[in-house]
Amino acid sequence: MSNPTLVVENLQTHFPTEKGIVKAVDGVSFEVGRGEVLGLVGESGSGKSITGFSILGLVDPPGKVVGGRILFQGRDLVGLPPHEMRKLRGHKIAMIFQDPMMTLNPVLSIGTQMVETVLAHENVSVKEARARARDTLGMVGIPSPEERLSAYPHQFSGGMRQRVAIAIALLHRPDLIIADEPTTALDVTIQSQILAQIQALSRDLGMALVWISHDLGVVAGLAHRIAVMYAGRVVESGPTDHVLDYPVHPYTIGLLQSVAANAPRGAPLRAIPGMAPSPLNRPSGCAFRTRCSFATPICENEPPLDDAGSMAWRCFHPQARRVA
Amino acid sequence: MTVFIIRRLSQSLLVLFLTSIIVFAGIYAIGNPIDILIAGDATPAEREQAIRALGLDRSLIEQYGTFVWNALHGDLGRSFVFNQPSIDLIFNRMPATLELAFVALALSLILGIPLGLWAGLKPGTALDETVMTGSILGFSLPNFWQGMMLIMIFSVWLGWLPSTGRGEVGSVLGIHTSLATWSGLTHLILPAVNLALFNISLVIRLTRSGVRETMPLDFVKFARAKGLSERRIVSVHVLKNILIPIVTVVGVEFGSLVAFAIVTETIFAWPGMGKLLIDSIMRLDRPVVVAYLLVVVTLFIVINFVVDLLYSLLDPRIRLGSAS
Amino acid sequence: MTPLIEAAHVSKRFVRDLDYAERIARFLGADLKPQTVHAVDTVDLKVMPGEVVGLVGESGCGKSTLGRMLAGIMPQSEGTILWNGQDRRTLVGRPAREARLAAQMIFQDPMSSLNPRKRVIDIVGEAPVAHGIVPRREKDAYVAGLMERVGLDPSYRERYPHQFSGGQRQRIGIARALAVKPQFIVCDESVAALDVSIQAQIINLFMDLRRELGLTYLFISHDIGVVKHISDRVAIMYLGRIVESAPAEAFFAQPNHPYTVALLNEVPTIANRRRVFSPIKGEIPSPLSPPSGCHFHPRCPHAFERCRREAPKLQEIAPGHISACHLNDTSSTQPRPEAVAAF
Amino acid sequence: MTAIALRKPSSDTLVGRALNGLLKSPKATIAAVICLLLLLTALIGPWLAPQDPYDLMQISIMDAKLAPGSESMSGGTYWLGTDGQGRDMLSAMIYGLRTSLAVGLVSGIVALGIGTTLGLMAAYFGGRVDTLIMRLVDLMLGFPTILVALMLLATIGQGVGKVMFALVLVQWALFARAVRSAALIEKSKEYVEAAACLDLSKPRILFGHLLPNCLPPLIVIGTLQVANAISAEATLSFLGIGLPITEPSLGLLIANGYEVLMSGQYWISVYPGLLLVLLVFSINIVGDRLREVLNPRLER
Repeated sequence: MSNPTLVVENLQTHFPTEKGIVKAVDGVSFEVGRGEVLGLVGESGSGKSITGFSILGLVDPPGKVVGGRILFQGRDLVGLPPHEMRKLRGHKIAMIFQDPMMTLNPVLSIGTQMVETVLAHENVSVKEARARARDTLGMVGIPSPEERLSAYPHQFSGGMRQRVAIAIALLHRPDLIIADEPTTALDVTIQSQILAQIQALSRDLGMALVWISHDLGVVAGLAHRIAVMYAGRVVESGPTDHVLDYPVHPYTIGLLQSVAANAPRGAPLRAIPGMAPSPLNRPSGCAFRTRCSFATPICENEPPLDDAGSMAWRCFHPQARRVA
Repeated sequence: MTVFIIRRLSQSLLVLFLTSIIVFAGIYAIGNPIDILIAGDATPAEREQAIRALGLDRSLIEQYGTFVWNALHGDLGRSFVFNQPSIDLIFNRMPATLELAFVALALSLILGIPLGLWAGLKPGTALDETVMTGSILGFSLPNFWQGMMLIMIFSVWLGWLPSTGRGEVGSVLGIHTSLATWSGLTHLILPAVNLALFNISLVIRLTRSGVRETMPLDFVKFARAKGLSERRIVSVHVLKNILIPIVTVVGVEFGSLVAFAIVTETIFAWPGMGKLLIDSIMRLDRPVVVAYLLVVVTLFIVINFVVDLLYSLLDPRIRLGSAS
Repeated sequence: MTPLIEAAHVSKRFVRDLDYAERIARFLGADLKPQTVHAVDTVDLKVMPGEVVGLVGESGCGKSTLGRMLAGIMPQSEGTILWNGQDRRTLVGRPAREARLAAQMIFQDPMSSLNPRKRVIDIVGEAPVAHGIVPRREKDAYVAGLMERVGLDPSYRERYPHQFSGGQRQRIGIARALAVKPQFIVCDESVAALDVSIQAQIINLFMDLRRELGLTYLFISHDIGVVKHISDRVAIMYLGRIVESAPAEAFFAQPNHPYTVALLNEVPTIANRRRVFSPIKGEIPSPLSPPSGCHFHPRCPHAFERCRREAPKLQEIAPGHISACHLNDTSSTQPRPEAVAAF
Repeated sequence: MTAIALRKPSSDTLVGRALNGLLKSPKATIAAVICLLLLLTALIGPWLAPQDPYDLMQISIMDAKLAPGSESMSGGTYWLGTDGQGRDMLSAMIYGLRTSLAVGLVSGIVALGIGTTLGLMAAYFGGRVDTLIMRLVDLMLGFPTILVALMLLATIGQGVGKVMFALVLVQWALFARAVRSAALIEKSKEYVEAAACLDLSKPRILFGHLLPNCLPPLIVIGTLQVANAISAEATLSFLGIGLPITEPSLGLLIANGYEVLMSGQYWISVYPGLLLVLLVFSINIVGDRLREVLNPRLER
């Protein structure tokens, strides 16, 4: 990619706790370009959400970005002063959260919550801001947007609230959107509506989209490229078809084999044995080696980043096999 | 909303009804009402006459009816000591008590909310620790002893402020208040501070725990992701949410202030209805006690009702009815 | 063959009457009515011995309520639940208790389904001892045996639930259900809260237990991939009603009901890359005021006049394949929904 | 798994969790030690006090209103001075502490017992029983406790038993409300459904499963209410409608010094007051810490 919107290089976000340092994100690298959708995939505790919050500088204390670079349109966001960061948030970089029931303030009207977002970044009249809010609500498929501006969140269904959150994210036509599992809490038919909306919007508006999810199916349908995270690292990344059809990293292979829909009906699933290591006490070297059937003593060393064409991985024993 | 008002209104009436029964039972059913309603030095003939006059020879239900009927007409008996209608006595003393309670309430909000916000936004710091320990001390100090110490320090030792009584009362916008004169003000300071201290602590704790519960919520993070300033997030998003519980508790606590004014008024010889109550209890002037009880209960019910209305106005989920 | 358990015309209504204040408000002219939710609306469902029935639906469709009634946690408002052909309510004494214990449930939330104040040994061992299935002095060995069977280290039996991971907690829940020797197990979204790699382990455990103990399952899930993998037969619910039921092969090969078709089309799968999502329109209606006639008609691309008026009945369209759609009565003039490629 | 191994075994039980939490905070540890010391002092008070302040043989009116450190007629030292009757303040305070603590603890524990039973009943039976109990609770909590106790005592008169009765009456509702709301939350959890599915008996579910999970808020409120009760009793006694003059608590001692406070004999009020504050403050600090550790969501 010649001029990617976002480049994340060896990002490290750590949480000092009483019991030791939790390395929630420990060496994450990826990039996204204009109009591109990157699927950031991982299981719970893999650090995918913390990665998203790190980009916006919204990691909860005591968590802190301790290493790496986050280049947004060529500018490093790590160490940017808070007021500079605030100017970017909601303006050039927007975020959509997981639980639509929790993301809107219950005691403020939708209009207030949208208008304040416009006014936070642009010096326009309240009237103009309201008009923009109304138009954006209409854009995400909310019927009679003018009336809905004076409604409160509890008057909306979960799917509608997520549309409102998306509309708020789109108010300033950002160049980058970070979406943190925005359809996980929704039903299948509603999820499908939101996905269709997002797909059309990202195509029409040409923004870069980082879609964080644990659901390989959602990412398969949406993303151009996929980055797979395990224990705070991206272990494999590449074009969607490559990662899903010819995965290289044993973890990706195991993950794909665990998906019930992928396996022959009724046959035992080829589950990954054991469970993800505690972030306080990860194995040295490759964190996956304790669950990996290909592991050898060399895996106790730090696996280097290898690549072939558009694929990249961190593994001493890259496989080449068709899964799906 | 209508349902809400009807429910609260009927509950209030129920409480009033129950209280009237309890008061009635207290004076008419337990013990000999003649001792309560007729001065001790009456002759047997006078007693006979009084029994008939008061209808004490009739059935309990009839007597209750008479009691309620008289009460509704403002007739709650005559004070033995002052030989005037007890309700007049109460109403004469009421402004002084209400003034004290209002000033104390204002003090607790003006000091309590900022201190609570301050502590809640910096949890775990020395400042938070100090404010919180101070607030525990605040509601550990027995009100009466604390009043004595205030007198000892500021009146006896330092001689800065008068120790007892109410100063001159001036008039502002037709309201008679001590706040209008210098002498009134100096007399008001110590009792008001004494009465407020407990509630300041309460408001601090409520605000702090509200802030601590609200800050980690998704909508606050989302507000940050929109690029709002921290100032707007705290003063609009967080404050409006925690104002709802604060208003409720403070409303109820106003009743508490009126009740605790009994102690403060006794110590500072403040001529309010609380001091009147204690004097009347000591002098066995029971009609005044009865009148006090009914007036105060009515006052509480009115306050609680107003608070409920305020609460429902603040919270759109109640104002507009819940969606789910 | 007698079904192991059968729901016959079973309904569950949740009624919320107006309280006194609301009645006064209505008297004053407010528009208030008692609210009735038909969580489950006249459902018939048979589960044969040894069968795994998958029950699929979106939130609020009543699938959990139906599962709870079959597990005996919740009484039905109407209809009968037959255990081995006998009305469960007519059973008394020992057979009644045996029937109650024979139907167990595995819950969704691996945290809240275990009592946080009890150790594993008591969580698993309390019921079998209380019911005299094992003597108290054999409790320890009995629990150890169950823990091994579900893949837990028996030396952890003195631990509390919070000391285990989500997957392990779900295994404890399974051991607790197995402890009273059930024949029928309701799994209510039992793997929904788990990560994919852990999900696979638990699904394998369910299938192993079925083979070894001859268990019968009602597998409730919103995850069609999981249901497809594990079920012999699939039933699909929409707003309190079963709209289609068929043997798994037929269900996924020739879905009949437009809702089933829409659902299967829209489930994101790994096989479907960079697809264009073409969702069905509309929200899931509130079960408080379901649409008239066929509940699905406002969202159905093929709806016609009759769908608004009349609720379609379930009818057999192929052996063992039933569906409730008026399209099945009309000739080929109506467009047929298209079957999907993904499943 | 490793995170699990790090836990101390004692933190599994409620008491262990509470103790661990207390010991982690130096402030709370000191407060807890003070509470224990004061309790011990109260228990062995009669052996500890220099004189029995209510044995008329041991006191002399000649010793009245002596300043702290004065020598008595009989040669001893009044470290904290004497009151208007010539009683040794230190001894009077030790006896007062006994009364205050006894009233606070007994009324708190009785209220806890009654409140818990009624609260559990309300949550468990629901319907009419619930409505009736909760209406009563609302009625009780709708009025400031001090007012209710004041009115009650003004009607029935003074006495240790009567004060305890009044304090129980104003406190039980708090416990009932807390237990009920905790039990309702617990009741909706799946482990209760699981217990029902396993056909366990209702008493077993109620007392074996529900009640243990409702304990944390009870422990916290219980602690704070003991402090509250001690404070309330002192206030009532100060107002002259609490304990009779023959069984003086700390509140009554303070009241005795009220008239002479202006004339400079501060010690008669100040020392018992300080002791009272120390007692109530320490209990509140412990209670506050327990709330943080056991973390039930409570107001204040």
